[in-house]
Amino acid sequence: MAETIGYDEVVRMLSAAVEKIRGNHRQLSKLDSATGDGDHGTAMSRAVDAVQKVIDNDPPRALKPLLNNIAWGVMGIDGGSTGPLFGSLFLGLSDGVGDNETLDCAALAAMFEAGLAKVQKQSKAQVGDKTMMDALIPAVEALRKAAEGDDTIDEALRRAAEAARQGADATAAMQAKFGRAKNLGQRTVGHVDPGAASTAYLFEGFCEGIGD
Amino acid sequence: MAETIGYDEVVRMLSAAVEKIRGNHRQLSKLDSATGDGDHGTAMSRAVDAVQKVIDNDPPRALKPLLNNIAWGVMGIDGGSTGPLFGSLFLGLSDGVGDNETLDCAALAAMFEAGLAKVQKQSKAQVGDKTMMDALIPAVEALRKAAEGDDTIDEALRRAAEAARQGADATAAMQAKFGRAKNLGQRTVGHVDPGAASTAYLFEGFCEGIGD
Amino acid sequence: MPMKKFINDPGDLTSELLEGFCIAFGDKIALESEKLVVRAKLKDSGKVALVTLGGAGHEPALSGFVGEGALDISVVGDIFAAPGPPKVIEALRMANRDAGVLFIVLNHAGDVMSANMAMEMAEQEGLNVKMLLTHEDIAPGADAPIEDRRGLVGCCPLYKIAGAAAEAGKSLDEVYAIAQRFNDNMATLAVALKTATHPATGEEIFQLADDEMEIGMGQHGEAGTGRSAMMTADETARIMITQLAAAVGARQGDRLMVMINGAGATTMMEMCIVLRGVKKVLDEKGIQIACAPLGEFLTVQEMAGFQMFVAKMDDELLRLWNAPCNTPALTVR
Amino acid sequence: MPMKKFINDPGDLTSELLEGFCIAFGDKIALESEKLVVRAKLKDSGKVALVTLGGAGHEPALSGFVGEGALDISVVGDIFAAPGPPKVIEALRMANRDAGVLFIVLNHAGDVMSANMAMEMAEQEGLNVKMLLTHEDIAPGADAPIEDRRGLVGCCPLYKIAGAAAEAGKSLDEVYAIAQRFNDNMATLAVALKTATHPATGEEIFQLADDEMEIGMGQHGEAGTGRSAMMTADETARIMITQLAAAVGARQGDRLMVMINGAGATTMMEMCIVLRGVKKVLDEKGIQIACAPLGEFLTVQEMAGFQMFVAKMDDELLRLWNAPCNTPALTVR
Ligand SMILES: Nc1ncnc2c1ncn2[C@@H]1O[C@H](COP(=O)(O)OP(=O)(O)O)[C@@H](O)[C@H]1O
Ligand SMILES: Nc1ncnc2c1ncn2[C@@H]1O[C@H](COP(=O)(O)OP(=O)(O)O)[C@@H](O)[C@H]1O
Ligand SMILES: [Mg+2]
Ligand SMILES: [Mg+2]
Ligand SMILES: [Mg+2]
Ligand SMILES: [Mg+2]
Repeated sequence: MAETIGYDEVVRMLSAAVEKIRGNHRQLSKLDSATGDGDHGTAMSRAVDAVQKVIDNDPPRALKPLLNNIAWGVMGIDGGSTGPLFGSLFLGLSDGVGDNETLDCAALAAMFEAGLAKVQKQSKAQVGDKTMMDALIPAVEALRKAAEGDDTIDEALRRAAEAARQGADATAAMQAKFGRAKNLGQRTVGHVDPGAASTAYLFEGFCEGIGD
Repeated sequence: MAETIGYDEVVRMLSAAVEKIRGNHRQLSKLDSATGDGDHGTAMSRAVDAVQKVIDNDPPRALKPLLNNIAWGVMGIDGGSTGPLFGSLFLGLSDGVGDNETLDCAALAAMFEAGLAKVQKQSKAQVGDKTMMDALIPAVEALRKAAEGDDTIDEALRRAAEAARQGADATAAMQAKFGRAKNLGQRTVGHVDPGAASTAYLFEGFCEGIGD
Repeated sequence: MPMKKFINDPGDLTSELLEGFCIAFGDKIALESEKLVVRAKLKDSGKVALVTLGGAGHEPALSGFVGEGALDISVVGDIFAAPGPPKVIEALRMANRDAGVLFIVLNHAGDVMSANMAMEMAEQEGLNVKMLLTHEDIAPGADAPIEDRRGLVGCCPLYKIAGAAAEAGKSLDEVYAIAQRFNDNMATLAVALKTATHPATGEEIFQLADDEMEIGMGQHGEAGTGRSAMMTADETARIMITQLAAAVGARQGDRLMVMINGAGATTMMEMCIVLRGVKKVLDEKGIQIACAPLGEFLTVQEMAGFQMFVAKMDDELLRLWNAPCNTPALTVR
Repeated sequence: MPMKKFINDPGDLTSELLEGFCIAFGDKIALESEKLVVRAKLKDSGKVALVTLGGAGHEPALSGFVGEGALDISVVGDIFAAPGPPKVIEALRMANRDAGVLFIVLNHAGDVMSANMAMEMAEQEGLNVKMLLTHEDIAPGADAPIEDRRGLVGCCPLYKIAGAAAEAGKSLDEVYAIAQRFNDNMATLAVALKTATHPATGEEIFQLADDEMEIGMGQHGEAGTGRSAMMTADETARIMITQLAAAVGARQGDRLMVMINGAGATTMMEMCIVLRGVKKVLDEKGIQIACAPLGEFLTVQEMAGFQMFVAKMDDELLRLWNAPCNTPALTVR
């Protein structure tokens, strides 16, 4: 349906992602208990609280500063790896959105590519390393493909969310190569990576926020 | 049978008491767990180890120094209340035996009376206060009565052991008025006092040591 | 099931722990005659000496307070068990001097009996010793008879304060008077959340249900005054500090030492959160926190809980508290 | 079932603990900008400043090492979670000076990412900061890539040694070189017996069977290299010190710092018994214990276990270790 989205739709996407994380933070901490230190749900809750706070309190009503404020809010959460990683994602989105106030599918994909690039400045993790990248990289690729295929934005986000979820689910079979989980080596096999799961929830939220 | 006993019989009495405590130290600690700090069995084990050590290593072969060495050994065990209380008992026995090397029933009773008196220098506890005194006082009284009744020593020690055990059993119905257990007040009711139980074991040991 | 403790033969607990203690703190303390922890550098013999006694298993207390500006000798018993009179009289003889010896005893049945027997001998031998009994537990009520009030963590700041007075060259009577003033104005209340395992027997030293706490617990698992459902840190702090402030008669404008002494498994995080709750209550009452030592001073193995201690302070007591000392458990620059 | 911890709202853990920390140690430290623990008396601005960052829940570390002769600023995150880059860059700006800032970071994913982002900004702003990464865990093998080796308790003595060098007026390059020499010659191995409860989530941070122990456990419950049946203190000590001595290449005649750092519920009694076991092994090898700090420096809530730390010492490092300092966690006279 929608060919372009603007400030209000982006806020709807973000708010839906906030809700998605809030509804699943216990499960995220549980996942982190299996492979890390059990706090990823708490960290993500704080991250999305920071997102919501920017949205609620005097938001700048322009995409770049909105995303930049969110990035600094998320970075400031004292959430271990979560702050820098997801903060970087939003910092990259803010870089990538440039001066656009309406986004078509290609602009949306470009924005997320910039987000991914910023995360990759912090982490060398690739698909297969059992991190959030296992969800983020395929999701961004799906957006790019959708843009090239001239999909609608709803459709693009749906494919991104599916790709993220598939990527997250696939981490169950992997052995962790990054983060705290790495120290568990072989014992991480059989557990979904919490950062990948939360990335999937974010994209599912983005998708649902637009779908309304 | 026996009208008098000498050094060898006293050593047999002591050794049998040592064995009796060794065989029951876990139960004594259990009792102390209910009303105190759970270490009375350990303390009594150390006390009787000290007794045995004096008996085994170059014993003085005279009653007064034997009992005095035992008293210092028992006092030296770092056993909380047990060292001073049971050490005092032996110190009193050593005072009470005087220069006797053979004891008739009256001398035996007098010796234990001196033992009791020394313990009473450390403690004002009376029968009914739920302490070792609930076993010790009746046991010493039984010895005195037996001496007055011209009983044999076996007979006297059997009565003393019975009196000690009855006194110990009776502590179950009492509320502690002395020692650590006092702080538990009402909650001590229903549990036998560990010090009274070990006193009963000692007298049962003395009795069996002679009975052989 | 093996005990979840790093130990060897349970019969060797005390001797092995003292050996390790000397390796760790050999610059401050040394071991004499198996069970006497003494200062590495002996105090000037013209100054009053301080001696104490007590069971092990409470580390760093009591021996952790031996050193410059605090104790001269700690007579160590066995786990949770007082040392017997022979070692105690040995320590009093060792410490004896013209300036005199202050002998500090915690009110626990075994400690007191050992101390009394040793004091009898000391008197017979003409040693110059004065004994002081701590009994600041208010669990049985602040005006319960002294025999019923246990000596808890209050001995630790008392060692420090009396030690500073001794170090300053005060006479035995003066040191005694200062220590007794502190002793008369202090109070402790303990709270327990989770039991501990006795390292010699392997048994739990008490039982507490999964949703219960107990205020008034003694430092060897002896039961306290009342069990209740778990409370928040703020609720716990309010109940305890209210009783403690009343026990020492603290009024608006008074200055308190407030010590939060961890029992073992309670984290410093929790102790800090409790102390914050205490301050809120004292602020309401206009009572000042003059100092607030916080940490593990006298533990009960890995029990979860803490002892809250208060003492009414005056200028002299505060000066002595802040004077330098150098012990394993406490160093003041 | 309520958590058996003295806390209030789990969301307020860090802010409340910092508040209490300042009440207890207000003579040594102060709180700035909510999450920065700074020295109560600021260091001479002509001297190198030391900054670190890390999660809370490990008290007394890391902030317990702020004070004279040690750290200038500790940036506190949340429980077991690194602070975000904004607070870190704020601290670096606050500490910045001509003499320079040594920024000490423990190798944990979150800490390092936060530190890297802050360092990027610091460079853009032209701040005079040098970053040093600790990574002394040998659980993955002493020659595993640095990324895999966690920063454990080694940061604590490193703060003290670098702090003494800074206090002595050495330049940033000199302080860095000394700290790096210590860093290059240190190793830690952790062992866990019992899990702890995460105070925010109420969940156990790992599971360990009733008869199991685990050597190599990380300080947030991340699993280690191997579970085994419970061992005695002596067996545990032998396995750990043998690996550690080999990791730092200690040879006959060498002098080691050996630190036994309690994780929370492990008693000082046990730590002393372990240290005694360590000394027996080192005596066999002719390696000397130059100093043996023992206590709770960096905890993991009420986990039972400890971290054993060694460092090869030389005269200068020992002099710096023994220099005066005055912090909540460590005071040297
Ligand atoms: N180097 C890394 N690269 C990419 N993702 C990482 C990296 N380190 C950690 N993560 C992600 O972070 C998640 C854990 O986040 P969280 O639990 O909040 O942080 P912490 O490990 O500091 O407790 C992991 O599941 C993983 O997806
Ligand atoms: N004041 C006292 N008078 C008489 N007996 C006492 C007194 N105090 C303690 N006891 C006895 O000591 C026993 C406890 O001994 P034990 O457990 O070895 O000492 P502690 O209480 O120091 O741990 C009690 O059961 C009681 O019989
Ligand atoms: Mg985590
Ligand atoms: Mg007992
Ligand atoms: Mg005892
Ligand atoms: Mg974390």
